[in-house]
Amino acid sequence: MMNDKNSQKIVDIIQNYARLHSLFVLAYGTGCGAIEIPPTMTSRYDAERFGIRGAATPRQADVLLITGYLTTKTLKRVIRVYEQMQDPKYVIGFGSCTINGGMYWDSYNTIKVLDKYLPVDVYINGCMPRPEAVIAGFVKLQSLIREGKAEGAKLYKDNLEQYRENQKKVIPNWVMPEYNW
Amino acid sequence: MVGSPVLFIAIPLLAAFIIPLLGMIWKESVRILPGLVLVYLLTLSINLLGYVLDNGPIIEIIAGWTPPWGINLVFSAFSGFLVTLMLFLGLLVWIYSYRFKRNVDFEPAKKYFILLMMLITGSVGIVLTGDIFNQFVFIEIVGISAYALTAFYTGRDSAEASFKYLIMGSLSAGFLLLAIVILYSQLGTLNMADIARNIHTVKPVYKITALIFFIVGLGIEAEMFPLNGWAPDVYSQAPGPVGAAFAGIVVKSGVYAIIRIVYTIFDIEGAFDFLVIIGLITLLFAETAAIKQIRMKRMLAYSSIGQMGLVLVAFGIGTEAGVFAALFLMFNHAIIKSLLFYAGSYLVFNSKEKYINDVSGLGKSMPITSFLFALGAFAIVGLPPFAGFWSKLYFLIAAADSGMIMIIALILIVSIVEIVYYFRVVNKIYFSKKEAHVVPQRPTFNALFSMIVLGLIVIIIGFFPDLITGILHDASRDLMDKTDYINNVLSITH
Amino acid sequence: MEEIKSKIIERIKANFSDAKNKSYPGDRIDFSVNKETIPSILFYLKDEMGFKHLSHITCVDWLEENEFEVIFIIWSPLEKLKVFVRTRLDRDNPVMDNIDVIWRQAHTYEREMREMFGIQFNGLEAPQDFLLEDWEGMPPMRRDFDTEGYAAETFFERPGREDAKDVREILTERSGEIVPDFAKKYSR
Amino acid sequence: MEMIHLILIIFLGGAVLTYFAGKVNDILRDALFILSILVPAILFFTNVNPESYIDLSIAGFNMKWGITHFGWIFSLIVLGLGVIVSFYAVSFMKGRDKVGSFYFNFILSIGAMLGILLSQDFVSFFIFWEIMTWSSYLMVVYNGNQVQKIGIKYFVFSAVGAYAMLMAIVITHSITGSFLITDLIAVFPQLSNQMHILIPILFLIGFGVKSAMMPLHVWAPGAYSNTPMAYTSVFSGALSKMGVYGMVLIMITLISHIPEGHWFREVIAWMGAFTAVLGTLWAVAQDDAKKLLAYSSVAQLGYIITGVAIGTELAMLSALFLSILHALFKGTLFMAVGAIEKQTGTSNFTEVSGLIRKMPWTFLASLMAIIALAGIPPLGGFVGKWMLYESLINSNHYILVIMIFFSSTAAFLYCYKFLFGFFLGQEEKEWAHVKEAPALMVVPMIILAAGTFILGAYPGLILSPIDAGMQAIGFEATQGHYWEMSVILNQWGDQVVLQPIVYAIFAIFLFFFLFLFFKSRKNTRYVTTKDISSSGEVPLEHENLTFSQNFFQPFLRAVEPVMRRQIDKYYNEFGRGLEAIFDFGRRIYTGNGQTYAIYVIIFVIILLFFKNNLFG
Amino acid sequence: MEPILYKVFGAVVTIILAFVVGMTYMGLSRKITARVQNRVGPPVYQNFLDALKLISKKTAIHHGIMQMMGPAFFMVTSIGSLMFIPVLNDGRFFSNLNFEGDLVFLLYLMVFGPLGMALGAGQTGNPNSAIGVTRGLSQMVGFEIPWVMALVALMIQYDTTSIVGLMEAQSASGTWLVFSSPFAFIAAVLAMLGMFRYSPFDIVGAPTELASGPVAENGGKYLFTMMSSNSIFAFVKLTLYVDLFLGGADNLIELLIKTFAIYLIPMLYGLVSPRYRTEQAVRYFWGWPLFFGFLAIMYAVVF
Repeated sequence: MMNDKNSQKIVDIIQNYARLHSLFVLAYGTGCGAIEIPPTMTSRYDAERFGIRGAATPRQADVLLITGYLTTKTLKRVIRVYEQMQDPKYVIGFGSCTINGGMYWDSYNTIKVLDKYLPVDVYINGCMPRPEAVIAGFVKLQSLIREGKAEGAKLYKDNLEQYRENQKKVIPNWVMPEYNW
Repeated sequence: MVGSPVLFIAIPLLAAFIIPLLGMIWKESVRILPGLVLVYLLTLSINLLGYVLDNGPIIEIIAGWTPPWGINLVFSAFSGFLVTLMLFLGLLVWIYSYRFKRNVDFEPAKKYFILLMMLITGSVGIVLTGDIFNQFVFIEIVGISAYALTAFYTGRDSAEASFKYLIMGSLSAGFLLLAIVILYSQLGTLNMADIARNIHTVKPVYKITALIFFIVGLGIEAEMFPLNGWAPDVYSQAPGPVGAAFAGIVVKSGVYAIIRIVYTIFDIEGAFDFLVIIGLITLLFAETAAIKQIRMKRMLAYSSIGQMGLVLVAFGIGTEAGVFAALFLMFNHAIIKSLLFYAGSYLVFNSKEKYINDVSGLGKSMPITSFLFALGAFAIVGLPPFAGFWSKLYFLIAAADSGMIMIIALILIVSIVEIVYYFRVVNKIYFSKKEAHVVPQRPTFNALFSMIVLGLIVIIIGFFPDLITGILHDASRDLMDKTDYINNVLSITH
Repeated sequence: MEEIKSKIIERIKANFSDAKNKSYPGDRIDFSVNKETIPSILFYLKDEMGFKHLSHITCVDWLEENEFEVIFIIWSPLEKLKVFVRTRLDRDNPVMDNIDVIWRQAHTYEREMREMFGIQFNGLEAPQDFLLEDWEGMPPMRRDFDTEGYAAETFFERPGREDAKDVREILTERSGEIVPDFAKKYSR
Repeated sequence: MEMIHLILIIFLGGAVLTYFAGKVNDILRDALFILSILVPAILFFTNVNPESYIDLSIAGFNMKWGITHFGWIFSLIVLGLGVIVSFYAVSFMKGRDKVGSFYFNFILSIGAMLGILLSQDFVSFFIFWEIMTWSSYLMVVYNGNQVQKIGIKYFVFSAVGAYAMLMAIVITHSITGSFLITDLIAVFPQLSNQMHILIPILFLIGFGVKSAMMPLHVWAPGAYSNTPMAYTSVFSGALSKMGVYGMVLIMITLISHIPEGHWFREVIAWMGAFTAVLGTLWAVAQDDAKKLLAYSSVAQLGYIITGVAIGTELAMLSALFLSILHALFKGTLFMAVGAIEKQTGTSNFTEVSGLIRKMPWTFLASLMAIIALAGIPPLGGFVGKWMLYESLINSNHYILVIMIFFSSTAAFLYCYKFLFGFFLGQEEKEWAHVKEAPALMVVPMIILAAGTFILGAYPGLILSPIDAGMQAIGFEATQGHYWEMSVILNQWGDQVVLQPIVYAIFAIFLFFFLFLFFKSRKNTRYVTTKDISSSGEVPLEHENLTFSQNFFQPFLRAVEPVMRRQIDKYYNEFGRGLEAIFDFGRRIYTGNGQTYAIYVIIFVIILLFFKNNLFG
Repeated sequence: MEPILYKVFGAVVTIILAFVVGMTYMGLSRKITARVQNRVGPPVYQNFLDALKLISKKTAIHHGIMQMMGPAFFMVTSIGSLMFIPVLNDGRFFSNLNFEGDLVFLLYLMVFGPLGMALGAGQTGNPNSAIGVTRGLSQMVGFEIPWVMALVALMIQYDTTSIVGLMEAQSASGTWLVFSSPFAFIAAVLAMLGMFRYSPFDIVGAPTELASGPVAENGGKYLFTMMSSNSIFAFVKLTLYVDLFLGGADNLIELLIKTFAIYLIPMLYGLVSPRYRTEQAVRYFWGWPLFFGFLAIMYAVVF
């Protein structure tokens, strides 16, 4: 029965439904964007009604929310956290800094294009994006999951070597466990 | 009957005088002769003891005067047992000191063995004699030889210790003489049996005063509490075997003298309670002092005093079981304390100050001596299955039967103190780091032999106490039976 | 306050012959000393004058004079005064004494300066990198460090921003500020 | 020759022979060592019948040797544990010095313990008791230099206990004129009130020391933790049970004969409960596994003492069951610590961690032992504890229930600490070389641990001999026919059917374990413990992230007022006081001749002055 | 004697019921919390979605065998203790293992799970897990005491250690235990605050301090197992309270009402409380709850 394509599809639909309505978010507060997360979760914006919930560790999390600029130093940690997350997993880039470097575009230690290093599913524009924008980003992610298009993790797995090359370019001292799942 | 009790006094005394003469002819004879004498006397005493146990006491009259006028020697089960014990210990002392370090040379050896023979003469005499003045004389003989032996290692400290002993001894002699004078003035006799028969006629004031002077006079030899100040100094300054000889022989004779006087001569009930009290005080002070000692031999000396206190308490119980326990305690004390003195003096042999700390870690380099010391320590604190346990058990039973529950408690508490200081030493021997400056001294063969003999006795008596209890029972019955003693002595004719 | 200030200046001058004072209004006293004098003058200020608090240590890169200027800002809570102690180091060989025995917190500033300017503090023990990780090459806060070039070389750039002008140029144009030649050399 | 003599002679001779065989050949020595415990054990269980006695007389004392049904239970502990541990010990002692003396004392103490059980009279009882004491003392000081104080402490406390017992024995003898234990029990009800109190208290001190009862326990932690672990298994598992044996045999049989013994029991029960509580709290505070287990032993013995003191059938049953179980699991745990110490060189939680993959069998054994210790249902510990609670509630000791429950809940803390400290947490490179202990060490552990499991599933196996033993000392039969069915009858009519419970739990557990294991096995891989979510940071090889310092600090802060009061302190104060007295004693002997002469004169004057009081 | 299959079926239904009820209550608690905070909050069925998601998540790694055994231990404990609790008063269908429920047994069984989970947490090597475990165990020592005191008081009062016995006593006398032994109820309820680990006693998980503590390394199936065990366990505890103090339930509706009423207590208390420190939590339980426990025992002994 499981090999049947249609039933697999049904399973996928159910799974995706559960996934998109239950997003455990690991908010990696790298920059000033971290301050926008608490209002998103509290009474006024109430992200919990979408099933969004904070996760304390990458092992439990579904969504990695990168809130703001990434220095090379934090990038290493973020990669580490991402690789510790279990499939299925999604990345949301948050703010201009993750998109093109923002105001740190010419800094000596801030990466400018996040999706060269990690597979970003959704970018949320703005400097800073307000909670409304954050929720919009999540809704976008949900719709991507529903459609089965949030394949960032697969992308990363398939193009691991290329990602690694990019990562190692900015992180000279690479002492991390192998990623092979 | 194979010999006369007189020989026990005559032969060693004679030997003491012959030793220098023979020494002029053949130097080695100085060493050998005492051994031969002691072996002979020991066999003799064992034979006599066997005879006595079967046939009743032997009363020997000296110079043909019958009691109560003449001097008589009494070789009963009690005194015979003590004589045998003393001679056995004397023999071991001889074996041990046959090649003892300082008496290897001729002159010291000569002096040493002369004095040792005199010491044995005196001690045996105290036990055997039936005449109080004669006893006084023997006490003086013991005293003189003991002073000299104490100062055997010529040196400032030895001399001081000897001098202390001398002062105390002289004082005691004075009191003893006073006591004898009081009794003689009241009864006109010096024979023990005779005094014992007539003592009830003496007025209590004289009687008690005499008793007090006796106790003070004899208490010094018996290491009774305030009179035992000499003991630690003497034990620590005298050579090792001499210490053992004091603990095993001299003190035994002192205790014997007191017991004979309290049990046989006087008829004062309070004396028994007094023995219990003074024994307890002795025990308490000795053991509390022992735990604070830092020198090996002083510790052993205080322990020895404490043991004698225990013996006095046991005698003070006044029942046959008490006497039995006391004799067992004396026996064990003689054996075990000798063992401890022998082993202990080898352990601190090369240490200058003889500190207990200096025995640290000697368990490896002197295994046999250390083992024997540990054995002695185990035995003397009364751990089964060693000899000390049985005597302690008998003693406690005797005390409990007399209702002395508080005293039992006190003695057991003191025993714990004893455990602490003995086990401290044993721990140091086996489980401490070796002190760098201490050179272990291999015991000579003869010393080792005597120690092993003692150790074997400790173990064998521990497993088979029945070997000794028979004799002890006879001896204690003999002491308790006062009228029998009087009758035996006074009924003797040519 | 002025009296106290002058008193302090006098005392310092009396004790440290190389101390040069520059007067500022307000609660600020300013000394310039040789780098060898730094530990002793700081000790003196802390123990004798009551300047208990180290507010900051900072560094200025005088590229033109080929010198670094290290500035210690210390504060007296009693007198409500702050003292700037400046010293100049040779830019080619920037070495000076470590002062974290005087104030423990100097450690942090010194580590930062070591990484950002390459100033070596004698005897400064630090287990690992402080702010930068595995940085090799010229310390990034030196003025002759080509930040933009480095960034362009190291990091990816989002397409569509290639033609963007240097923000600094726009600003200088807008305010009419005259950019010195040496500055132009290091900007695009 | 009687079989009992033969057994004891084999023990004694075996001890001496083993010691001297060590001078000749190591293998011969090891073989002799095992044989001299194994052979008597086999002889004992095959040839010695309970309740058959032989009389003998030594030194005028009549002695009676033989084993009662009650003693037989404890002989099971002593010999069973002794044999199993002896195999372990051979492996444990390999390559150490003073092996000969270790073996000597080991055999001797096992023999002495059996001797205690065989003695039906006080003299031989006391002799064997003391042999046991000093042979175990020699074990305590085995490690030498740094443990002398601990050794002295142990021996002094033992001596206090032994002498208290000796005093009771001689008082008994003075009253009954006999040393037979049965005679004392028979005569006891007719004694005076004074004796009713005095004799039990003295015996209580004697046995309380060995079983580490509350104010007398201070020797235990040091002694247990400094003995070679191969012996500590026996020390804590079997030797301390001798105190329990004596307590049951003499105390309870005595007290149950007098009506006013009730308060006495209460006191012991409370002391037992306090022992349990404080022992547990102290165990929680320890950082060293040996110390932890030592305090835990103290606490566990507290339960047993409480059960013994309550003295109803169920309480006694539970106490004896717990005794056997304690021998099993504490034996296992001490052996496990020994194995770990041998393999890693330390027994400190703060130094070693993550051994689970290195020493899986040791972990398995410790896990089972810990579960049994904590009293969690599938294993044997629960049965004992359950019976204890039932008996306590039944006999209206409500506060005691709370205390025991508190102690056993707090025991989870140190149970977890033990497992976590050694086996879980980060796997360090430092311990990467560690291998599983040799089979000779592991197998005994596993056997004992399996014992706890079997007793959990079939408690009837051991409960029926215990029942027989209890009947032998005058208890009523506890519904004998239920034991064979492994059913425990609650006094109030409710039943706990244990066997199905065990099966059910096991089935469910197995199911879920397999579920998680096989379901995720094909695409699950093992990652090292360095690969943890630590805020993205990658711990380097030298960075140890194991949490082991101040492990239960918040809890200890909460119970701090209790912990502040150490009994050791009071003993130390007492000791200091004694020292002052001793000093006074020493000062009397001034070493000055004149002073001594004055003493003589003063003595004479005093005697003359008080002559009428003294001699009148 | 019913056929065995009937019993097994009953047991399975009980487990499913417990799972569903527990999950729903947790969802409700989230909803209520949200409403109290003037939020819309997640849907009531949110926890089922979470569970479904967790089970569909990959579990690609493990840190060793104990990590797998830990959740299994917990699950076994939850189901095991559920088996021993009479769910309804005339428990023909829910009789489960035909066991009348011994309280002491249950008490010990219920601590097995946390210990197992603690072992699983220890194996992961995450220091946060170990810290969380030590906190949890400490807190357990705290609240077990008033809890046991309450139970002992009940046992004294009704002379039985059986849950069924206590339920029968209630139906016989017609009054619930909450009225006949109020102090025991107070002590038990105060202990329950700690048992449910809502704030102020959520020191174990403490997401912001300890990164969710013992479960820090557990995602996917492990987390699912723990979550579902937790919800079953919550049901067990609630049913136990209802059985003991509220006279049990005659039908499912009554059971749900009563359990939810009990459930509201720790939840609402938690809503208005910040978090305690560990020693504060432990000491809290040794304050008033202990006092009420003593009072309960005295009450039971006197009456």
